[in-house]
Amino acid sequence: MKRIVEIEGVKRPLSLRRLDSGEFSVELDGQPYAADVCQLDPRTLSILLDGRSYRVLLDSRGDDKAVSVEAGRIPFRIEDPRSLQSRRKADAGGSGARPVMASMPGRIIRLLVQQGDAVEAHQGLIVVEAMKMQNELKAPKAGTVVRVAVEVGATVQAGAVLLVIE
Amino acid sequence: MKRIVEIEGVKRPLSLRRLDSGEFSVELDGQPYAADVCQLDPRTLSILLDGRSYRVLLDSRGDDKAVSVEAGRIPFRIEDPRSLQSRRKADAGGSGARPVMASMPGRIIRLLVQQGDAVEAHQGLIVVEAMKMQNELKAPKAGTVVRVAVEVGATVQAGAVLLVIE
Amino acid sequence: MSQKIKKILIANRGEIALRVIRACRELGIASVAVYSDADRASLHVAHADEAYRLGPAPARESYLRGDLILDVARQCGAEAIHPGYGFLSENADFAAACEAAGVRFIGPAASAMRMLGSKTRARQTADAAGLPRVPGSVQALASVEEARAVAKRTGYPIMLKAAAGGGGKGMRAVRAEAELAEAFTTARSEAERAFGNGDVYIEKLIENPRHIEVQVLADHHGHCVYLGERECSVQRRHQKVIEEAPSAVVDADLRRRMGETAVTLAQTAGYTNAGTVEFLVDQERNFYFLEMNTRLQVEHPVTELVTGLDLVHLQIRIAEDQPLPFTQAEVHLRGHAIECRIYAEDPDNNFFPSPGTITRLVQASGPGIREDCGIYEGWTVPLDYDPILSKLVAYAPTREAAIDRMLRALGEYHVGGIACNLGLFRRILQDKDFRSANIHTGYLERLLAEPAAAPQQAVVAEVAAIAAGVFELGQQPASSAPAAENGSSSNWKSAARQEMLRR
Amino acid sequence: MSQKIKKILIANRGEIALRVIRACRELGIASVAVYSDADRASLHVAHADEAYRLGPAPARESYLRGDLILDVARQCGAEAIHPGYGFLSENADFAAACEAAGVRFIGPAASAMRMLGSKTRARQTADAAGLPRVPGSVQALASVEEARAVAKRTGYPIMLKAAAGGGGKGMRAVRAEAELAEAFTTARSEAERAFGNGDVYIEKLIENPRHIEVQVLADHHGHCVYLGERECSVQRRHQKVIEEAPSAVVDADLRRRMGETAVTLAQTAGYTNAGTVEFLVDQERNFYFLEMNTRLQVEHPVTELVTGLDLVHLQIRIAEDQPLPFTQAEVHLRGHAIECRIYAEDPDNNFFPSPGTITRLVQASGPGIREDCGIYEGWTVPLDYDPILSKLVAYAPTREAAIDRMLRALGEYHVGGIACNLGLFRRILQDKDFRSANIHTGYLERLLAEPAAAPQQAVVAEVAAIAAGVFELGQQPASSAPAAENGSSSNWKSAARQEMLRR
Repeated sequence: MKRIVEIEGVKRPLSLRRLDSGEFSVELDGQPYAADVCQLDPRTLSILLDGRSYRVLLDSRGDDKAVSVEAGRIPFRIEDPRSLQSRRKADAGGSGARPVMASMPGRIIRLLVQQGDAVEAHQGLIVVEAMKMQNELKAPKAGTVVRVAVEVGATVQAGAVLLVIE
Repeated sequence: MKRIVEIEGVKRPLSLRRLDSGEFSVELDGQPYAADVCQLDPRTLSILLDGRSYRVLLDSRGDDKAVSVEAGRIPFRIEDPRSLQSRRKADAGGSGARPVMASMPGRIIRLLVQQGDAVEAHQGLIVVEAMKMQNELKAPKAGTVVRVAVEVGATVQAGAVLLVIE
Repeated sequence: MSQKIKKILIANRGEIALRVIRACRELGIASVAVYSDADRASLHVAHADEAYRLGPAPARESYLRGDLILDVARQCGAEAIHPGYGFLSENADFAAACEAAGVRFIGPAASAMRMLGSKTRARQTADAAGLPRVPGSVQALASVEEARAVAKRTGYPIMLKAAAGGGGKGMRAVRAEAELAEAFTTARSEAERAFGNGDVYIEKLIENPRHIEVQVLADHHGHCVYLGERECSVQRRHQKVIEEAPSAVVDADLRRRMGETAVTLAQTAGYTNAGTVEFLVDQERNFYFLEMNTRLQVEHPVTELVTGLDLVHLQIRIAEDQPLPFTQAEVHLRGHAIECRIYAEDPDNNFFPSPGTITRLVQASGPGIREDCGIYEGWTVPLDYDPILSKLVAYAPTREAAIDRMLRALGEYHVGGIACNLGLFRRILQDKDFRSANIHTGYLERLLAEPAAAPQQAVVAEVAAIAAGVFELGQQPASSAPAAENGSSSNWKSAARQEMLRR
Repeated sequence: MSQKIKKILIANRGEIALRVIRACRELGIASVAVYSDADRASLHVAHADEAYRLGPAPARESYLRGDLILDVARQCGAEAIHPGYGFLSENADFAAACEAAGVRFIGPAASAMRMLGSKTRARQTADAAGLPRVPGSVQALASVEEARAVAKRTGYPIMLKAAAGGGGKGMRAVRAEAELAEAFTTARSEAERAFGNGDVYIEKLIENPRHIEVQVLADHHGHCVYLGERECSVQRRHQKVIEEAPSAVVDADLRRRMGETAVTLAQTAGYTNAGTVEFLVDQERNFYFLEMNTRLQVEHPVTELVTGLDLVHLQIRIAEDQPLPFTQAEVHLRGHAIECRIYAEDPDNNFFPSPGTITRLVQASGPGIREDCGIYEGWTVPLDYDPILSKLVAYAPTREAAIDRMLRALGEYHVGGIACNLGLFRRILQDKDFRSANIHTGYLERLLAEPAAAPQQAVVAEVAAIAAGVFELGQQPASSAPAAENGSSSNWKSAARQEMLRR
């Protein structure tokens, strides 16, 4: 298997092959790695590398992929270098319209802006409550509120678009 | 779903229907049961019956099906009343040839009988060792050893046929 | 005369409900859970001997419905109700309703709760008992003018606090007279909204105080003991984050003086069962009465570990009218205990709550580790209640060893699927000021204002990259997988998939 | 002069290896695991800081290869080796090889181990120290004739025991002279097979004795303390099943006398580090020296819970030449602790071992529960080693409360996929004789000879039947499932299947 693994903004070519012995042959950044990989269960690996032992847990949340190693959560993205699609997808992030999404499920408590309002970066837009805690979502950039997609009192899921700034 | 559930040698007709509310309609032995069944995970149920709370774990070992409830392991068998096959299978237990199977994985340490030997019920047949402990398997009934399927030193898995008595 | 309780209804949910259910089982007492629609799949329902539905998810329609709860108790024959913490635990009207219905409320009598439940009334009781308390008013302030007069007498800076308060609501620090009027108005309206009672009073603001509290236990035969102190100075927005026992700054003499003060207050109010007297301790180790919590507290396990006692067992024995089975002289503290409150909240995202499904739960164990947990793998954390998931507690002979043990346990622990605050504890427990016990109630906010330095080793990124690839390989659906590079690879993949099915 | 250890190799596997790894992490010491081919996926490998392969599964090709282990220690720079229990832990030659290689062996010096390791030599040492010991011979018996003479002098009934023995191998009770010759021959050959040493000696058979042992701890500065006793009378075929501390029959005076006796023996032998002096106690509470275990024991957690100490931390500190951080007068016992050894063995099938894959693991936690566990869900118990899976330990203020707490925890615990002995513990802990501490080393065999009465409630069978149906519904492959009886049923089934994939 050949893939591009993106970790902390760095894209690294990875080649993995399972040998007949059950071990893996690993190449990262074009370099061979003498990594001894053992799958403890479908979401836990024991990796020995130069004698050091690492317990690695798959730690994805929905589409947000990550592993947990040495008590740190490390998000990653994987691309198939043969697939053009994945590259296009990766480029799509920078456009002008910017949705503000709920980071967690909750209830809409207050709207601080209306459609058409001009907003500064970091200006408060909307207050969401969950588990008795209120969170004010702030504008990711300066612009105009082109759409408000929710009403006060509504329950929203994580990832729901609340409003759009352009 | 209609099934025959066999527990502790008693065959009991069970009818289960999931209602639109998410609850189950349960009939056991032709009687309706006001059981409130909630699946905590694919192998754990919380069942409320007349206010009493039961935590039930699926506790199968391979083909040996069981549930665990109130700290007791309760083996069960399920038949589909519409399936003739299951009835035939259920009847197959009492025939003349009786295999002696390894109850656990282990190594064959000693054979106490040979093919053709006449044996008494409960006579020792074979010694299996695992984890430094030796276990002598005994004849389930009187008869003749018609086949010895293993050799001393062999490693066997649970359920492997070791010899057959007829 | 003592009378055995045979069945207890637990009017709560989550880890504390399970804590009480376990105590019941250990004492041979039948346990009755109640639950809202959001909690049918919760652990306390599955572990109790009996369980009954209360109502819809919102607490005011379920866990706060004292009338429904008493109905359930009557119908199932529970002779006593344990309220846990939160919900109805400090509701004197509910305690009184239990008394009227002939059901024992496992806590103080309604009368004692009324004397100590309101902060202003508690301050009056403290004055009557001659306790040192934080200077300020002992009655609700009728007007801004009165507030101004009291503040001047007390001396700035001062705190405005809600009489019915808790959790930092209706609380305002005021550093100069110019700020007072506005702070008074906002504190009143916040208190009105949060507690249905806008009464506020004034306390002198103690600079960089420690929050240290004393556990007391009183039976119905006039005996009252203190079980040492807990230090809860690590707070965020007036919510405790880490608690420990004993406090690093309390010596035997101060412990005795604070303990005897707490016992005096309890006895003045005719208090029975378990309770906690909270103090502020200033930098000169003067202590001031703050308020009393008339219930079992979240952080009671640290006291259990250093005293070797079981507070819930003792609460139940007291409710049975049994005398305390030991005297003050027989209470000995040993070692050090630390508790981390594991919450479904994201320290990297402004501590916003993170309800959702727990897809993975790897727990810590081994020497000196206790966990009081209310969750399981596959459970969905509901939106509707406090985000506490579990309490991880470490015990060791010394404070340093307890800190290092907790760090060890946190390294084993993992919650997947939702964000939680495990990383925050690691940061605090590795912080030099925390380790040297140089803490006060403003400590954590100050720490959080500093950048969290986490230089990652290059090799960890390499391990992560390799692991990412292996997980990816194992999770590809067979149809979209590229042709296997060699013969065994596809076998391995299907074996991995079978393994996932089997689990 | 004390010298900090920075890296420790743990020459063991399973729960005890993890126990030591945890202690290292808590002390800031790097831990090095070693493993056989059967243990690559074991917990101790994944949790250590470093891990190195030793060899194939059989212990004699891996965990007993002292030469390979010392090679690993040298290559990775480990300054010390912790042997755990079993394997090389009581091998004086290995301890000597470590000394020669300049690697600290975390245990006594080879010389002390030699004085106490052989049972006959230990009996000679005990005589030299003036200890009460079980009457009989202090040297190997050269012939049946000598055995006959010693037995006559000692008086029947007697025990024949292997000098190099352990675990009940090479042991025979002889009630009359007529049985002696045959027993002598079989004991000798069994000892020869098991230990490569056929030496046997004679001990008077004490009727219905209790097995009570004293934990000692000695530093390199001449200090030696005892940490109270453990009662291990619940045994099956001379293997401990349940251990507790303190013993119900040991009072302060007997504890002091047994403790001082144990310390005398340790000091006579120049013993250092942790060790256990085993005694038999007869019905008149006379105690007799039995043997000394020159290592950490499986059951050390019960002592840790009642003393509040950490024995592995202390072992490491002693190996660093640090003096003991407390005196005998500072050792205080509090409360009661009970340990259950969870084994992969089937009490319903003659205790036959049950290796295999653990498909399910639900663990107990909450107040007073400690678990030292070496397994995880999905792990396959190898055929090649002792079947210990985990040690579950309960602590409470009293023996009765500890028993009831353990029963509560056992009710929460579940191991799926293989048989284990959880049910046996439930039976013992509910037994009237055990609960009244009316136990001796023959107690468990007697209990097991009685029929296990387990009358099951009818309602439990009904619940089981319903659950069986619901599980069946959730597990049917879509292709063979009969048509859904209504619209929502099939949706529900596919949701359940997705859930299983997701886990």
